[in-house]
Amino acid sequence: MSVISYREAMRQALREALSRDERVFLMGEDIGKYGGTYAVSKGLLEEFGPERIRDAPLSELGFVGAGVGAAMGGMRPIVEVMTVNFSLLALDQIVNSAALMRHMSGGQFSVPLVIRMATGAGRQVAAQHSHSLEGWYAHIPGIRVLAPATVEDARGMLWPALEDPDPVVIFEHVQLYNLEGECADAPRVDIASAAVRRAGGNVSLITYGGSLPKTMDAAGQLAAQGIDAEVIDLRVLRPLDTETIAASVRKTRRAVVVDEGWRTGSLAAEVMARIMENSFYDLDAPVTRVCSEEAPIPYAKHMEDAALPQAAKIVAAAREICGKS
Amino acid sequence: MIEFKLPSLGADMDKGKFLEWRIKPGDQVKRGDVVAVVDTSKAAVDVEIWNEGTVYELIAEPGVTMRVGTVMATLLAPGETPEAAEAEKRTRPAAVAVSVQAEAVPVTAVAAPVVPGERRRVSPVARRRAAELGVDAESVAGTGPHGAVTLEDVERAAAATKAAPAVPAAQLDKQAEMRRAIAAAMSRSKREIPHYYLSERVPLQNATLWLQAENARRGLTERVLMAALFLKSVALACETYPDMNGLYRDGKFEPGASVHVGVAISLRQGGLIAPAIHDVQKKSLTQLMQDLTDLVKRARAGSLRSSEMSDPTITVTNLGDQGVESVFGVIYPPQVALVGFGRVAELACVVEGGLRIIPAVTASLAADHRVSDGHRGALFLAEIRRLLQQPETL
Amino acid sequence: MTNEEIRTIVLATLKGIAPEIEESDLRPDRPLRDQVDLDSMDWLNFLVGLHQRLQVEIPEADYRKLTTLDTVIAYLAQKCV
Amino acid sequence: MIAPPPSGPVPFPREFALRLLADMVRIRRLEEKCAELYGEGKIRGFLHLYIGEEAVATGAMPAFAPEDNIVATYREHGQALLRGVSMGSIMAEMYGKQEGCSRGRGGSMHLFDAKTRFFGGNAIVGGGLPLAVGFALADHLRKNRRVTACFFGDGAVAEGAFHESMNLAALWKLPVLFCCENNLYAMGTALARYESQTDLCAKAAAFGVPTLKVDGMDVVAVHEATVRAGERVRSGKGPFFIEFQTYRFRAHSMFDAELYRDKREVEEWKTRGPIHTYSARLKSQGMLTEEQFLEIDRAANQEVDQAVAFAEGGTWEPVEDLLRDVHTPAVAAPAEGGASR
Repeated sequence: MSVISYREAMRQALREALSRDERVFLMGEDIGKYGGTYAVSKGLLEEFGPERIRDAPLSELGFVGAGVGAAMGGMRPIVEVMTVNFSLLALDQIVNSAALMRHMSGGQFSVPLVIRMATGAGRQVAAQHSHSLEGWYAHIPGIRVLAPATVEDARGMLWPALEDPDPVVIFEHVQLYNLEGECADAPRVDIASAAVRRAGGNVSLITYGGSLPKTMDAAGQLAAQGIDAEVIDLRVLRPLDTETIAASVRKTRRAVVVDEGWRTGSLAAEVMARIMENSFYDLDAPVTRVCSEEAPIPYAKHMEDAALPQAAKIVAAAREICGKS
Repeated sequence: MIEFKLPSLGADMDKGKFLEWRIKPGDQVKRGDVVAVVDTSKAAVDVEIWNEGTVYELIAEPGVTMRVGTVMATLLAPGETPEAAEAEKRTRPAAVAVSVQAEAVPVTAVAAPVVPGERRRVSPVARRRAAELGVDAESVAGTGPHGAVTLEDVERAAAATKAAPAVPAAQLDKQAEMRRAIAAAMSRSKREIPHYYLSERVPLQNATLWLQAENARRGLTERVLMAALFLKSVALACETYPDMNGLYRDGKFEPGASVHVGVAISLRQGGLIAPAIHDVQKKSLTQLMQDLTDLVKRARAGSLRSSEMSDPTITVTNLGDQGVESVFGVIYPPQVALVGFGRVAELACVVEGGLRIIPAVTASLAADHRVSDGHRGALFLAEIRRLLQQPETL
Repeated sequence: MTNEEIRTIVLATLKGIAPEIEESDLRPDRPLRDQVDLDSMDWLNFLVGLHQRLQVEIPEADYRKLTTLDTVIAYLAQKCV
Repeated sequence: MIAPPPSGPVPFPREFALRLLADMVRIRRLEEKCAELYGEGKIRGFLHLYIGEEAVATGAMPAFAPEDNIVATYREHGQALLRGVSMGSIMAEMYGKQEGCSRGRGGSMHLFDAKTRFFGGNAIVGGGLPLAVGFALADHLRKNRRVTACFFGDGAVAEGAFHESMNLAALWKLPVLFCCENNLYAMGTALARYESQTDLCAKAAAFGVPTLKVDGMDVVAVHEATVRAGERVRSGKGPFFIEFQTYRFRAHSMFDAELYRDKREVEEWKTRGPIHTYSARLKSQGMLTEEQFLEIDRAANQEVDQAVAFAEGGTWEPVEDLLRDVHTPAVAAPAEGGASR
């Protein structure tokens, strides 16, 4: 047990995977000599060599497709797409090759591929580098989508993702890399269920990834105002853990979904639909959500903050749903 | 003879406009030859033929739009003579349009039992409305899915405490319409059918004892009513006396191929209908009970199938339930008989020379004198009486 | 199961058979079949409804005990204790 | 403008030479039957026929070993058949029956077969190129002496995937044999109207990859070139690019009025048809008699009829299997789809 950063946790996970299985190799832009845009893979090139830590040209479609082919060819590739923003170039290979392959081939080929990508905003890198599109990937049957929001999940999720015979996409929010936290040396975590990060009885705050710290902060403020909020960390965006969501709403009868994606057609919308389908008779108030404003993320700090979900917005939504606005 | 049909030329094509022929009667064609030009949504396309043969008859007219699969021309197979082709054409059955009719699965709302102790299901809107009207939502009877309390339930409960509920207008004229239909049938029956009436007292000692023993062995949901025994006895008697079971139409009697018994069911808001249970003579008492229960439920819910309404071959009325001793009904045209059963009651009967108090029922027959006469009617009733003495054989 | 809960279920079951009746105009001490038009088929369906909702068995021999609303409720209360 | 058909001695043993002819006839009869069945509505959706290009698949496929990887496109019936996928399972696939080589789920454009390492048709133009690079990368890392053959049309050359894949393969010296079937048209657009540089070998050479231009209508030339290039790739010297110049005698797919090329050009290319020119050459060399050709044709038609019977007798996949194979059973996700309680 020791206190490490989210970044360090992911690096340990990569080193563990590369050491345990010689089929594993890492491929991506600037992951070798440069050590990774977010310094996650620093030191791995020196330790494992250029054959297994492969700096790729700026050809996302090319090397993600190569990752799919190598996985079908017997390897266990980890492909790092620098950020979700550049993954748009590789969507065809992720959807039409990786996700479809098994079903379309009548069950003949699995694609044991892990794709990691940074996501989210908050570093004033403006509209083209600040997307939060986890909801797109969570829409596609054939892939599993993970959003580690704690240091322990960052350390523990990679290995079971590699063991999964089907493609797994892991989203790492840029604001989490500097997060510090307690973490066991080799924690065993599952990649199927959501987690209750704070128990409560008055309202369920349901969120994932980079929005978890803001939501926990909001829950703290609400406690001081006499509202006992329960915080659910989805952890797995596909398939959604509907049982944990339903159990929480059955208890609290109110739900606020916090999602950094844009409101229309967002993952929050899917979570709300599942609550309506499974827990309609448990509801004492309409389910609400806190999402990004429907505009490209602006560069200026005050504008970016206004666009993104914030603790204050979460507190306000919770108070209103509890009839205390 | 070979039929050349308009082929499908693309994923989104179901029609095409025929432009011109590239062949004429008498031409020899082989696989892959272009025989016609068809206009599609994109452009005119050369159409190939995949058979060998001699062009016989060109049917399609240039400029006509037709569906994929339409016969455009006929060819003689290699070595086939025109005469053989003509002969075959006559014997070829008309293309039977095979339409697969999806069996409509009746969706019946299953009211799941309200598990005692589980929080009552009250829809949010009902909960809000209950608060406004000062009604305790938890105690309102729910008609929503899984017994949930709906807005309507709450408002009905609230209204019930004030004025008596008015019968919705729509229901009023439905009743009037049914009344008119019954009146028309009854008056036609009286006009056209020369009724004769007979009645017979039927001891039910054996039937009652057998029923009690049988029901003691069965759970509530499989319990058998006396009505089922009546239905089966009438059906079996019809097999022996087929002139009671059938339809009289266009001046002649058509005996029923099977015994479809119309069961007279009274509707709660007034009115009476007699839908059929089919092939009663072949069904067990258990099956008859299930059919009867289902028929009554659907009759009262107004969701009967048209086939059930239109084809009973004889009708049985069981007004005894309402405490009448004997029933002399009116035959439902075009049927030719109606059997009525009165109240099952303790009657004094002479049995083997001794006076005994036993359960019995009066069975009556109204029959069509154009088809049968009193003598046949009496034998028919006697057969019903005999059958009801051996309940175990029904 | 309190009497109140049984009473609600009995009335709901009865309403399922004869939707037009209102609980307020039912005299609990007078025979049900005099106040509500129930033929033998309706009566059987009423008992089957109670059987399904309360998981109780009602032998034919007990029919005599089930005449008024009060006797029906009393019979059921003692059956599903 | 079209070169005269090849003549002169056929440099192969007689049995192998006749097998090449038989394979071309098998493909031709299969594709003709597909056109017929499409007209009858038995085959639906999109259907791209190989008639005219038979020499490329027939000459190339025997050059690959069982352990090699094959990645193809949506015009892949010929490659699949000669790779060893049974004609019956191909036909059943086009009928959408579960006896098809992809359980009836893929249809004409998505033929897959794990046993023969046939990694599919692919309906995305250029979609297969990065996959092929990936297979070669895996073999490179596992030190397998294998070739990954990647078939694609001239149209794919305009896709980003082509440039990124050629660069990755050349940069990492990966064992990919890029087989470009240049049939002069990308769907309805002639090569010169969508490529600034129409010499595809010159384009490939820009990545430092050795190239070869081959007459795609001459099965002998195709085979010799593919064998030579395949050995070079298998030896680890990196990727190779062959441009097979060929021509399709029918529309791009089953619904294309061919307004983009005139009939005379098609007729001209038909004089270079791969089957009749090769059978004439075999006859002139005394390696084939007319009776033997008729026997080959009869056998091909019989194989097609049996395949159709197999497909007709096939069964529909039960609807309950809809969600099967979305994931691999070992780690089946909890029940997905719909409102899962």
